[in-house]
Amino acid sequence: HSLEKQFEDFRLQLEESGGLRDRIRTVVSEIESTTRLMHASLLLVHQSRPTPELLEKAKSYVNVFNDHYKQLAEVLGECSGQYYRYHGDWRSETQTVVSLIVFMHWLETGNLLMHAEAEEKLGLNSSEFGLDIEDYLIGVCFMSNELPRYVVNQVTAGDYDCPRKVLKFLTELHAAFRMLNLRNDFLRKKFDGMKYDLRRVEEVYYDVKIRGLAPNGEPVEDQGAQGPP
Amino acid sequence: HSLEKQFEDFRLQLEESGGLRDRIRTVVSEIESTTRLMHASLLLVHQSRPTPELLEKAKSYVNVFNDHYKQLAEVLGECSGQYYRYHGDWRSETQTVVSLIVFMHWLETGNLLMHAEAEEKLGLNSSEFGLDIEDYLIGVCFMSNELPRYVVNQVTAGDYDCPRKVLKFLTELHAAFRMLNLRNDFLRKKFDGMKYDLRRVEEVYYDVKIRGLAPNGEPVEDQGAQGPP
Amino acid sequence: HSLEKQFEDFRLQLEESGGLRDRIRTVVSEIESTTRLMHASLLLVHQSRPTPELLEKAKSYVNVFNDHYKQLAEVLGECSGQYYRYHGDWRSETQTVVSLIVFMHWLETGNLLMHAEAEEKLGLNSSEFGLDIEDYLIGVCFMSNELPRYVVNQVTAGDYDCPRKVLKFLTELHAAFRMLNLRNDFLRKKFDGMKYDLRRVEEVYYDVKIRGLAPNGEPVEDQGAQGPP
Amino acid sequence: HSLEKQFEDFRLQLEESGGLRDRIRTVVSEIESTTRLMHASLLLVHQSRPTPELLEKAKSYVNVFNDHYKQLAEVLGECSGQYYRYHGDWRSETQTVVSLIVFMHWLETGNLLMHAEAEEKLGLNSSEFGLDIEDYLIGVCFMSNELPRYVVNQVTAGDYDCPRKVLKFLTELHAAFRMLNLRNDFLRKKFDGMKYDLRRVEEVYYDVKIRGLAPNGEPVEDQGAQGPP
Amino acid sequence: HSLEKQFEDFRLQLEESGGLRDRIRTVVSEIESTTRLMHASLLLVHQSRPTPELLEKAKSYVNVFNDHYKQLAEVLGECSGQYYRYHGDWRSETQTVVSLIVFMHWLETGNLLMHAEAEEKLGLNSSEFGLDIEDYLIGVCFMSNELPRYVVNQVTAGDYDCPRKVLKFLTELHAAFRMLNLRNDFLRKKFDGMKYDLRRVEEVYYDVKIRGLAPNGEPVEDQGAQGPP
Amino acid sequence: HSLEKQFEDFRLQLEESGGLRDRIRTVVSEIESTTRLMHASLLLVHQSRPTPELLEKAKSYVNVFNDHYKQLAEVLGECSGQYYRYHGDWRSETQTVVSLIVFMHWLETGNLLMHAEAEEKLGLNSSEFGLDIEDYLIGVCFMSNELPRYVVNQVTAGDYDCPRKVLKFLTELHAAFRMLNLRNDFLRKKFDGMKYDLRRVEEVYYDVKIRGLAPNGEPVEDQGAQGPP
Amino acid sequence: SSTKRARTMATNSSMRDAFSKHAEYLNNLNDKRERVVKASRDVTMNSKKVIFQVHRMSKYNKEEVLEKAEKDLAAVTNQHVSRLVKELQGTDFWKLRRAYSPGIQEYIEAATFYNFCKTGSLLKLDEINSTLLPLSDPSLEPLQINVLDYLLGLADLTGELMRLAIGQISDGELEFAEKICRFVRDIYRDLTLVVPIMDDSSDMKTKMDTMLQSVMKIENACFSVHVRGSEYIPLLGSNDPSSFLVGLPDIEL
Amino acid sequence: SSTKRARTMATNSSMRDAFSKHAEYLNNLNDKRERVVKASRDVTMNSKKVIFQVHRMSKYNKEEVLEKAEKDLAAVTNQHVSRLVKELQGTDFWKLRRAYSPGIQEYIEAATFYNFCKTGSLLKLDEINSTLLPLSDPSLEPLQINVLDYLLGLADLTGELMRLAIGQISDGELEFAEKICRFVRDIYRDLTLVVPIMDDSSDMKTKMDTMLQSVMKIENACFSVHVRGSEYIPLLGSNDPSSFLVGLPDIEL
Ligand SMILES: [Mn+2]
Ligand SMILES: [Mn+2]
Repeated sequence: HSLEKQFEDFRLQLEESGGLRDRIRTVVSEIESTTRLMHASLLLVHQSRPTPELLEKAKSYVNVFNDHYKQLAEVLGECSGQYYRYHGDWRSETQTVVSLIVFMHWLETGNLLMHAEAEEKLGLNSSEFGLDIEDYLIGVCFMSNELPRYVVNQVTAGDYDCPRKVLKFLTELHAAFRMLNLRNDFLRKKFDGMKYDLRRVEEVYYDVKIRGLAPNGEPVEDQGAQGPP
Repeated sequence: HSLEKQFEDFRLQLEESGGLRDRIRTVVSEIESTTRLMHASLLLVHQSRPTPELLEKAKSYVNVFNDHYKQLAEVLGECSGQYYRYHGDWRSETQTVVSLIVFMHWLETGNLLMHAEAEEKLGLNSSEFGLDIEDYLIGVCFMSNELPRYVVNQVTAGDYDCPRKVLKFLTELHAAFRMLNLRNDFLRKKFDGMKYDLRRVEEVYYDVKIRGLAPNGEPVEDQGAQGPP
Repeated sequence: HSLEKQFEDFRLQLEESGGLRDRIRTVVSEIESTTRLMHASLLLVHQSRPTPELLEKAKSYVNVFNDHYKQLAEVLGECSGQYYRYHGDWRSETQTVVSLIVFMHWLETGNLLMHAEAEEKLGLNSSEFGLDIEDYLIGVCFMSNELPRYVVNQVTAGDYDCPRKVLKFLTELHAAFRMLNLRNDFLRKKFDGMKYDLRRVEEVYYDVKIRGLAPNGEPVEDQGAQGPP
Repeated sequence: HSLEKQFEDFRLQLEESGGLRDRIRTVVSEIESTTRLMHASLLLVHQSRPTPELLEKAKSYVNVFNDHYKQLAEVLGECSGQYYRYHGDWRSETQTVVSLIVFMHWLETGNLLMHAEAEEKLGLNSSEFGLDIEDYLIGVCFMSNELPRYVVNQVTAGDYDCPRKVLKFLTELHAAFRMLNLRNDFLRKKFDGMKYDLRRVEEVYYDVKIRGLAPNGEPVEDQGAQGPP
Repeated sequence: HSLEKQFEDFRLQLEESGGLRDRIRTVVSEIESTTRLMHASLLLVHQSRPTPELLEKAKSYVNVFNDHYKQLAEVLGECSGQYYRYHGDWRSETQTVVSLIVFMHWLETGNLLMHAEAEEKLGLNSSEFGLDIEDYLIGVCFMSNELPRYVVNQVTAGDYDCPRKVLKFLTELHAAFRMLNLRNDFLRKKFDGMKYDLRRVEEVYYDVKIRGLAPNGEPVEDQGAQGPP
Repeated sequence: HSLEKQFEDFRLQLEESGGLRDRIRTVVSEIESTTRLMHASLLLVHQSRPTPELLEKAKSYVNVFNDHYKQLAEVLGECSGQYYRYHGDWRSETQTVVSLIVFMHWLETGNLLMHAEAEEKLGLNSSEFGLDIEDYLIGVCFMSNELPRYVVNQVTAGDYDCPRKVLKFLTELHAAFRMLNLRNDFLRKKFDGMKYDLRRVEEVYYDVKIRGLAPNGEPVEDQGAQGPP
Repeated sequence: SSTKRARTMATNSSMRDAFSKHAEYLNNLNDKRERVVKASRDVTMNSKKVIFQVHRMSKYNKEEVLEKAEKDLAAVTNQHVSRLVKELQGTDFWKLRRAYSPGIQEYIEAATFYNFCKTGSLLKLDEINSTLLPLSDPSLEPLQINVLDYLLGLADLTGELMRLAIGQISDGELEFAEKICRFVRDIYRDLTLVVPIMDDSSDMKTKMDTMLQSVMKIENACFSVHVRGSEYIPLLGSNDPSSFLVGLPDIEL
Repeated sequence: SSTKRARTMATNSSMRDAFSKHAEYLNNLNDKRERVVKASRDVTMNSKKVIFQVHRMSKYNKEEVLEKAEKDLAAVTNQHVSRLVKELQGTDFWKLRRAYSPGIQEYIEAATFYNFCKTGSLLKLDEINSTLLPLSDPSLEPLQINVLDYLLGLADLTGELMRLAIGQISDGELEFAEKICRFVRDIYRDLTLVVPIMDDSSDMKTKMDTMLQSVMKIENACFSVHVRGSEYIPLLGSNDPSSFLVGLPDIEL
């Protein structure tokens, strides 16, 4: 019967896509577990451990991510054009990965890790299996959420210049995000949350400043010119 | 600044994808409104026998769908490989479309409209912009939900052979679905519901049969052979 | 540190129990898939296929269940006294298994498959890894839910003595269940549903009887004596 | 009839297990009411410094718990190997008990009450009727939820060294928990909540520190070495 | 503290009321269990056991109810004016009791047991501890739900005059209920259900009549009088 | 059919109103987008840009709002008396607009922009298309939420007289709001939030005062007058 | 600085003046809302009574029952709906719609239910609105029930018609039941085209589901009567099962 | 069979008689419930106004504000609570509790809120109930508010006290805020022992969560003032940060 034949076809296709999904899930659960380890080692930054050591350790995980994403790309390579069909299966974990490597990069350089740099770091190839822009942006928002805590703990540990630096970074980042015309979705909600991070950092900077604890570094903002220095 | 440049790029890309989404939405809302008209005209089937006029009217909407999907395909054609990125924006409406044309086809021929036939009817091209299999299957489930009501009203209108025919069709369809190993998702839930349709039609057939009202047609099932005749 | 040591212990124990759970899940998913196959073959009874053939096929799956439960027992054997810790992981599937073998047994013999018989059939050993009584009872309720549909379809196919036999069986079963003082739980809810099955079968028996279709077999109830004949 | 006999057996077994459950429930409701009294007396800690009297009072309840759990163990002793069958009937109350005795112990010693110590304190015997590890861990999480409020009120009462001590304790506890690979369940959710407690205590410590109110005690973290001092 | 004294008072009052509730619950659970026994013996009416015997047995339970309600009245007597505070604890069980004695009375006399008669039968005293009218009415609806099943089984057993008698009774009852203005509550829902009972009985009456099985008894209703023909 | 005619009428009416709504939505989305621009330019106040420049820029947007509201009034003019039918479509955006122009006005004059003044500024005409009073009040609350952040950043930038001015304004505003009797609605919630703004500003004022940083300006409040000192 | 202080005091007092006006506005609005809610509750309760009265109809008492229902309905209009009309006259009745909508919906349900039983057709919105005109002060813009509330009331009507149909079938009034079936089916179908474009259709969508259930309940009842009646046509040689069925009880009892 | 028929008719009519009594009973009950609901809504609305009035209190106007609140509260009692008393007198007020409980709870909230601001202590249930006695007909059993509604009202009171405390701190009334803190903490602690044994504690349990949030909001506010005040003790040589803090604005502004 043609009915039976058609459903036999369906069965095969559904099983194939189910199998694919299982393989994705396996990789994703490994990503998740690497994420946990990297997160744990980066968390020590709140306990004022010396940053270079921390970064050393954290960097070692980046290579592991590289391997994971290579595997993911291979799995997806089998069904070209279906990146977004399975996107939901790895996006949340990838956002966390982005937040970690962006935080790490910021600790190292004081700059935002760019989208292309993030792809490179994770071994992703934009033309085949790239990093979705919204996932990148959400990851950046997650990273911003960590900054108030970081600032508070740094000041407690006696680093009074930290608030100024973070405030500068966050102000620029927030201004850049404001240029985007976001839809009413998860990213928008995350970005809306960023203003609370900004506010909290401003408060800490205020606390340091009014008590005369802030060193005489360069100010947060250059006179006149808009945007970060 | 490179930060600004990057976010400027993002803005452009997000706007582009937002524009695409708007255009999709416009088409989808037209599909939805055609759906409503076709549904209302098919609802008349419960008021009397399926007349050629009724089908005539219903068919006229199929051409309209053709146009809509052509537009959708054009929009999507601009961003190849992103079918599934925007899939969520039209899938629910497309499932309804499928249920309507499958019902219409069944009224006309007594057979299930195959996946390939459905694509053809809607002017879809499998290789470029096809009909997702799960959407097709969900549409078929929706159509099955209409059958118990149809059978009841046909018998009231005096067509005592209808339950046998519908039962035969639904039994085969249900058996075919059982071959699929469904995940625990929406389709699975819809399919689980199909057994209530089957049960209800069996009851109606029973009501007619026990009162000796069923004409002596061929039985629901051929002796011995499995599967539909 | 003793804190660290303690949590290291916890980690090991949680991992061990997690691993156990994974192994259980693997077996259970195989049980579930055998269940689906056996169900599909038993469902043909509603399409009036010759019973002996059906039973032959269905029986072949019982051996498969045997293997599955042997594996489960082995896994659980490693952590004695924790049957009920992981009970939730297989109970729902086991209830379905019970409903299937009880139905099969009833089709074969007209009698209820007893708890001890069910354990034997599945290769379970009461003292080590037995069949929980409530799971057995819930499975029996599930089986009862299939009977109205079975009766309706049998009558449609011309077997007018079937309602009497099913009614007799179900009346006895229902009376037996009434002896239990059930808590307000899932089993109770399932048992409450059984009265609708009974009612429906009574209705079908009525339909057959009032039309003089019922053969003159033994009546549902012996005069005087309570309980099933 | 064997049917009747079997259901008679079932009736007896269900009644036995029902009776057991009733007895468990009676004990558990006494545990719950002792819990309430102990909680109310520990709440006084927010009103003033933890005085020996307060602890004295709280300790008196521990003996009451001892009696309760002895009773529970006796009831359960009658049906060996079924600890987890009835576990759901006392686990939530036991988690609260754990949180209280862990809090009390911390007030007294500044240390985490270990799992074995908790069992001992409650008169539980690991080999027969022990304290489930997850219940212990959940209880510890509950206790952590109390700490931010405690710290705030202690500072208001003039104890400026309290935040440092609590932060040290909570940091170690959080790090220890991170070693566990938790499933996506209630415990995981509770643990996820602990980071907010940590954050809040960090903020309070910050408030005290930036104003120069914190006494010059040992810092939260030893230089270099990871883990609690 | 006066605050503490007031709460101490409250605690005593609430504990007293809790104790009362426990005592009510004990009685109610006995009512419930008598209900189950009486129900079981009345259920035999569906298996065509001779009515006088059945009624004999059933009546014996009425005295038991008498005792139960005397106890309930005594308990409530201690807190005059608080009947409705605890009403929810016995109302559902009392509705079932009403349905049983109304059914029994109808089997005996063919008439509806009136509210005052029901109170008398249960030994209730309207001025002190009466039968809430809505509970009575809901009980009557429950009883009506049993009638279709009764009629079907009686006809199956060969009593062809039964449908006429039930139809007459139910028609009158339905007409009486239509005099009430109900809110959108449980009673309304139950009353809506009575329509379906009436229709089902009418159908059975029709089945019997059309086949010339009904004996020539008095007609259901005088011409012209309100209610169905 | 007259039935069909009536529904045809309804369809036309509803489509007309749907069309109206689309036009409203178009205007509202322009308002929203102007809002975003104006907000972005006013936000620079937190980065201590010179106020006159900022206000210049901000004022230019007020004219744009004027145009938008003129369009809105025109659309609504077509269906007199239905202002509140479509109110939900623009109210949230209008509240934001109010908060911005109230903030701008305060920056300019140090006074609260009154309801009538706000209407005038936006080119609204109370008798035809006015500004709903609750929207105005909510907008004012939103504006109050910005003040703590403003004060903190101004002090950080060295303007030590700012807290006094803001505290004075906010104290008066809060006193005025306390004259209202509110329902438990959104406005009430926003007003509750204003208390926290007031407290935060008071804290900053205290910080500045206690350090002798505040210039000798006029005091916040005359002695004796209502409101906080 | 004395001028400065004067200005401050002025600002302060002008703010207080403005807010005392706002306070008065909010108080009046809330008081009116409260009165409207109460009137709406009365409309609801008494409309429900009218509906129960109509349900008392049988083939023997149809006229007297409907006569009483008509009087009761008129009383609802004059005593309670009129209060709504008075409160909402000349002001914007969209603003307080949430406060009175439940009452108006129930009123629509009662009026259309009565009217269908009396005339067999749908009472139109215009007709209802014209009965409200005399209640208004002629100098002000009159309260007119809006399409949305009318449609929401209509959706509930089908539930009552379902109950009526089930009862009518037991009563042997098969033709009337079939008429109800056709009527409800038409309403359902017409609504499918209108509901998606309603202002806020979420309420209405759940009502549509309930309505489809009601339609199917009536269809199943009609099916059951039909099948039962058809069984004996061959035996009795009649060709119109329904007339046969309806006639039966009258003749034989 | 004519006797039989007579009996049938008799049964029929006795059933109708009984049901017409039931119908009357249900109608009366519903009418009374409706009146009680309306009175309860009025009590709610006007009690809320009393609460807002009390919130207008500052250290400069305390007496006049509280005087007005007292008058308003008395008006609620005499004009609206009295209606409840009249409706429910002599009948079982447990039966209609759901109809009036929201109003009574809000009334408790208003009365205890006013009383705390006036006297600094908790207005007891007995005291409230004794004020209701004069409203009753002395020959009938008087309406007495029950413990459950009192406790439910008390739970809401803590929310208002939290708002008051935040405001008082801005107002410099630190001591009063601390008094509120202790009071609310005591109520919370006492309730933890009572709530689990309440008749139906599900509502109350969510209220307890909210209450704990309120307690912590007050504690955090007190913490913040304290820490801020402590910062400069070393500089200024005072040992009582709170007196120092409270005094500050009065002196310097
Ligand atoms: Mn209705
Ligand atoms: Mn309140």
